[in-house]
Amino acid sequence: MSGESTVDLRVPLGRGVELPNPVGVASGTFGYGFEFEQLIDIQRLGAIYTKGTTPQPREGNPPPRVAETAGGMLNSIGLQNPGVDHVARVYAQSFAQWRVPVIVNVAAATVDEYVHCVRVLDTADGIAGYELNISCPNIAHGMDFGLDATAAGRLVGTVRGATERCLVVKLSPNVTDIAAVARAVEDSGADAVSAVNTYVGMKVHLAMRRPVLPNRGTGGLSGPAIKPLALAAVARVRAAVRIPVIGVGGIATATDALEHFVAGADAVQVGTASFADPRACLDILDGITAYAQRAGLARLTDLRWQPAPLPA
Amino acid sequence: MSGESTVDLRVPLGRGVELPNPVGVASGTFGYGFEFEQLIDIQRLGAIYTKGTTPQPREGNPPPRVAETAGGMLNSIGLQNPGVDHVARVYAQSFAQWRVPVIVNVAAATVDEYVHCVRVLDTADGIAGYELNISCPNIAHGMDFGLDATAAGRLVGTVRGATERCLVVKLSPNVTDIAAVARAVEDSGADAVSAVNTYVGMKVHLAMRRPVLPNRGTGGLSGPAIKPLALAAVARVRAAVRIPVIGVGGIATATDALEHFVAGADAVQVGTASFADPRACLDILDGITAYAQRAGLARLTDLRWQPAPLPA
Amino acid sequence: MSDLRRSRDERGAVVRVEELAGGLVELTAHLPHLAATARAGEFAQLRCGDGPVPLLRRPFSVAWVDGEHCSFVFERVGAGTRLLAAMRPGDTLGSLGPLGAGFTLGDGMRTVVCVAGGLGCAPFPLLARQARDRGASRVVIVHGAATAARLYPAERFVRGDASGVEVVESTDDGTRGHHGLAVDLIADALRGGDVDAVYACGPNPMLAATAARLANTAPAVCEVSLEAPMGCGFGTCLGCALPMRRGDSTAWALCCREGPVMPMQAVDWDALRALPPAHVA
Amino acid sequence: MSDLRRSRDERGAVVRVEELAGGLVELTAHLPHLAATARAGEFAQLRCGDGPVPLLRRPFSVAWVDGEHCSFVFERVGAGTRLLAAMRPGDTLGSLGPLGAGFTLGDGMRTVVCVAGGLGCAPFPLLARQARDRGASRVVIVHGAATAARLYPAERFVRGDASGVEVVESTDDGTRGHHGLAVDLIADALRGGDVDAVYACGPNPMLAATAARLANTAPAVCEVSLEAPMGCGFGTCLGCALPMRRGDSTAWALCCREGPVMPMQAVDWDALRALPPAHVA
Ligand SMILES: Cc1cc2nc3c(=O)[nH]c(=O)nc-3n(C[C@H](O)[C@H](O)[C@H](O)COP(=O)(O)OP(=O)(O)OC[C@H]3O[C@@H](n4cnc5c(N)ncnc54)[C@H](O)[C@@H]3O)c2cc1C
Ligand SMILES: Cc1cc2nc3c(=O)[nH]c(=O)nc-3n(C[C@H](O)[C@H](O)[C@H](O)COP(=O)(O)OP(=O)(O)OC[C@H]3O[C@@H](n4cnc5c(N)ncnc54)[C@H](O)[C@@H]3O)c2cc1C
Ligand SMILES: Cc1cc2nc3c(=O)[nH]c(=O)nc-3n(C[C@H](O)[C@H](O)[C@H](O)COP(=O)(O)O)c2cc1C
Ligand SMILES: Cc1cc2nc3c(=O)[nH]c(=O)nc-3n(C[C@H](O)[C@H](O)[C@H](O)COP(=O)(O)O)c2cc1C
Ligand code: FES
Ligand code: FES
Repeated sequence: MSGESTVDLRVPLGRGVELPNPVGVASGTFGYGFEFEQLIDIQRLGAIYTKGTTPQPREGNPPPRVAETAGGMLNSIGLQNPGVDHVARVYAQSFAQWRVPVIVNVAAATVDEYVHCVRVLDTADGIAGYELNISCPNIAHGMDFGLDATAAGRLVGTVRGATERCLVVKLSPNVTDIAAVARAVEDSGADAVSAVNTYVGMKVHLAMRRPVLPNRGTGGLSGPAIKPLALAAVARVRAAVRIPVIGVGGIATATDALEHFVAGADAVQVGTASFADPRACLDILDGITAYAQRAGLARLTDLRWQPAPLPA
Repeated sequence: MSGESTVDLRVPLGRGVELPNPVGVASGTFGYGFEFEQLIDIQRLGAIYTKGTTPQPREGNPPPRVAETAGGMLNSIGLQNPGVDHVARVYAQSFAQWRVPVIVNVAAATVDEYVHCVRVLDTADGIAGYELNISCPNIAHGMDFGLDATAAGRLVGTVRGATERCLVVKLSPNVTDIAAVARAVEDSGADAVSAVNTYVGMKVHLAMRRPVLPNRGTGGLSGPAIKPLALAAVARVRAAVRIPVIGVGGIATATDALEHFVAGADAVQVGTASFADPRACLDILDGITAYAQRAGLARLTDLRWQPAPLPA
Repeated sequence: MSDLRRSRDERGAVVRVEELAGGLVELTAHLPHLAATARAGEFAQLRCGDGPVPLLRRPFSVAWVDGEHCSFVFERVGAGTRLLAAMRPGDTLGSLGPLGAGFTLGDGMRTVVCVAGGLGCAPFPLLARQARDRGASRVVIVHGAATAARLYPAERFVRGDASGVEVVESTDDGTRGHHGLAVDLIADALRGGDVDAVYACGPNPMLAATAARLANTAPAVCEVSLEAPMGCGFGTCLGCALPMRRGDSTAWALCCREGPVMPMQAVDWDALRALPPAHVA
Repeated sequence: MSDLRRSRDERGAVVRVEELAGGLVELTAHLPHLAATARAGEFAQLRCGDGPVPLLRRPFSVAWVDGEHCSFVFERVGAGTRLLAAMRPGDTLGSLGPLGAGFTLGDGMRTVVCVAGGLGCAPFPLLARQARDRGASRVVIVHGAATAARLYPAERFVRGDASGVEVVESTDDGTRGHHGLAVDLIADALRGGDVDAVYACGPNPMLAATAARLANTAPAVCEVSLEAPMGCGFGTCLGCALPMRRGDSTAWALCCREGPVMPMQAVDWDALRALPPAHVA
């Protein structure tokens, strides 16, 4: 209960990458940091996970691309991004000046494309690691790897052979057995997993008698509505792997973040909450630090729930 | 735009069962109708899907059994019910007096147990059909069949051989490919499918550093939060089968119900909404009827979205 | 088992929101059906806000009835109670009630003793009234709270007509009345020997202690009002299970239909104490 | 591209909520930063309620600035606008702004013409003021609505100082002004030949028609303010794509950063018209 800070916020993520604190910002909700840099002190963050970056530049999907639901939002951005070359050549120069670790979220359609992206990015400084996005619901084949443990394992194994940098794998929750995918990517050399990406959802435009979002009519659901689903997924993944688990989904307050630690997270990402409140990530960092100090925690992972072993 | 009713609300469900209208009430949110009978005119409903009924009486799970989340609720009731014998012997006598069709939701752990339940219930009058619950997240083995298309198909095939009554299969959304399960049960003789049951979720009790709900800490998420997920699931199932699809998930208003019709439903079930507003199901019936009349619809399924065929 | 035919979903105007000391709030609304039918210990499911958050109604004891108006007493513990406390006169309150089984009030009772811990005060203004209406000559209300400011004002227990009602107070910190727990005062209240009923409402540890004190020397009627998180409030969701004794094991009873008022000796106190607190911070 | 360093997340007290005719609402709050920095056509992301529903902020043009106060004009179309309209003086309004690229106001402009359809009136009170501050001698506001009651009151366009501002009205049903569309009045407004800019805001079909009328005889500056559903409002979510012409094809521009004000001839009007309306009933 003393005012002295005894909590150790650092998160070793693997391959020599150590996050200064566990509060990162989720891919696709923070761009490449350049807008937020003008709004808040991004250097205080634990990590920036960039927008999903693809081999070629992408224009993204036709509008509308976002739609609100009860306690959540759907997005179908379609991975609009400037492509891996631009990120390596231009953006990474800024990353190299920053104190905050930047982890580039990489999305692609084939194993070769993932390898290509990582190779290009490996040539640039200022990149702490990669988050392999095998779980994007908004492009064709975006989830192919994320829905199949065997394919995911093969992909990660190959990418592991191509880079020495830290590899985080972003898991899709749209599966029967997220634990199996997590185990497969751990076995193939992933340094950490992040859970979860968005859930496939639909909003209907009644007057038009069709979905609001274009193409297949679906988008990815995020926000407070999915927090209970994400917490269940994190707990399940936690029980399946030994590598760090980065909890993502519905985190808008310090309490939400702490709940992810109870469920089993080693670090967290703040996503949708940054839209309505650009300072949310920093407030969460301050909030969990204060909580840890009040509670006399040595590490935030001390909060972790240890479920009793289940009868088989 | 005339005041005259031209809309045909009836829903042929198969095996001679015709629902008088498409608005039913979801299993586990309406008991066996006896409480609501004291509160509203249940005879106006399209159908009552009863609480999940098991071979033996069940006491249910230890408390707490319900927990609220943003726009949703988690439940872990654990299928508390008086058992199939009591339902067949006692409750069915009331059902037989009612105008509203009663469809008994049946839950069990093995194929033999499902067959047993159906055989016992077949001896009673007043039961229009069965909803096979292969998707309960709150008991051991509750979802085993719902998560595996092959197992689901086999189960439904066997039950189909045991009863002449209408068979609805309640699908689990906690799967990679809900369409595959839907196709499997259609191929095995299901007359209709209902989509969806609850999503596996967790609420955390931060002060106690554990989940709120007992046992594995998880429960089933329902309510407005899941509407976008349910709509996406209904659209996906609709595209996969020809039998009627009963839309369930997050329906609290007539607009919500109409959205399920756009996504592909032939009928709907009102679940969690009945808790905060016992009249919700009747208000929804009145609301969609008025809407259909205003819009000059011959059938509610005229609202259905026909997605353009996707490039393979 | 409560009779749902007595319940009605009604909407009425808020007429008063009173901020009492210590964070207590008393909300009064025009709810004629509830006012005409509620019995002490029964509750209403109140709609808090009109969005999907909070999704479910919240259960509150009917604290007082005055003509066509009903009052509820609560404090801000979460989103629902904060929304209720923020209501202003003229706003519309939705109430489904009365619900549940209230306290057993027999005819011709002599003295009845109420044990009220903290917000467990809520059902007792109405009980004090209705017990006397049924002929009870004396109502002793033993009311404890953490500190003086958090005591429900004694005059609110006895409004209308104070005759025959005694309020005995205790505070954990000794800032008013007995310095200690409300249960300490029970023995005194029972002295005299004409006590026909003990009714208790408050935190589970207090209720368990009350039950323990009364284990041997219990009057005919000994009842506690319990809480459980509720999905519906009317017996359908099966969400509000409470642990009751059945022989040597535990059986579940529905707080909203068999309760919230239960015979003290029927409760499985050990199992109840093991439950997490309903309120999740 | 807008400069986010100018934007601030501030919270201020609501001072006035005015119910105008025809369902229009004007909300005024103490937002000193926004008041000091907003340029006509820029917008603020307003927090509606404080629960998770609505989850996202809502974009509103800054309609007027008076000292440290800003006003917004809107109608109740959904949950967010209903919550805003229900605010009372003293409540706290959260605003992130100014955001986006506003209208281009050059120095030494002579006449500027504003075409305002329905709630497209919102940016023009501030524009009329700022254009004259920048030296424009004449501001003609062509304002159309479905019916007289839904016209934004002409005096609100010219508040502070009416000199040099003319409001010309039209209604679809002929209940006031020209019986027909606002676009019918553009040709008249352009007569005289000293028009340096046309600014338009309103429903997409009206904007498309305005662009078509001006295709040949356009003044130097011809701009429209467009709408798109927004996730963030500051260029991060990439949610607010608008279709712009790029050669023969369509490219996406961000409404919140490259817009909401766009050069009329840069917009891909066919693609825009094909989009579903942003408001989902
Ligand atoms: C029969 C009954 C009568 C009650 N009467 C009163 C009363 O007269 N005065 C009073 O102050 N309180 C009373 N309570 C408790 C009251 O219902 C809770 O304080 C209230 O639900 C909290 O809602 P919230 O949204 O503010 O809190 P939150 O903690 O945010 O609510 C989250 C969820 O937990 C549930 N919950 C939280 N606390 C409790 C609790 N103590 N009991 C049951 N569920 C809870 C809520 O209903 C909700 O579903 C009663 C409870 C029951 C069961
Ligand atoms: C740059 C900009 C400036 C605007 N200025 C004004 C103004 O000054 N006055 C005014 O009345 N309206 C203005 N709008 C439209 C206004 O933002 C919407 O009316 C409002 O968001 C509706 O919110 P709701 O919750 O009431 O409606 P709902 O339909 O329930 O909102 C659901 C979702 O759709 C979005 N949405 C709904 N309608 C629109 C719309 N027309 N444009 C963009 N998103 C929409 C909402 O933001 C929300 O995310 C502006 C829009 C933009 C993009
Ligand atoms: C607008 C938007 C765009 C997103 N883009 C990406 C992306 O490019 N790559 C990715 O891995 N996840 C992406 N996500 C998913 C988020 O990183 C995160 O996993 C998800 O939103 C759940 O967290 P939240 O509930 O905190 O938002 C995106 C989410 C949103 C809302
Ligand atoms: C308290 C509760 C109990 C439920 N019990 C059952 C059940 O016994 N069998 C079943 O198939 N579904 C059960 N369900 C799931 C509902 O029937 C429905 O599929 C789900 O709640 C989604 O619909 P909703 O969002 O409208 O509630 C239950 C849901 C709730 C909330
Ligand atoms: S609260 Fe639903 S059964 Fe008691
Ligand atoms: S609204 Fe997010 S980028 Fe424009």
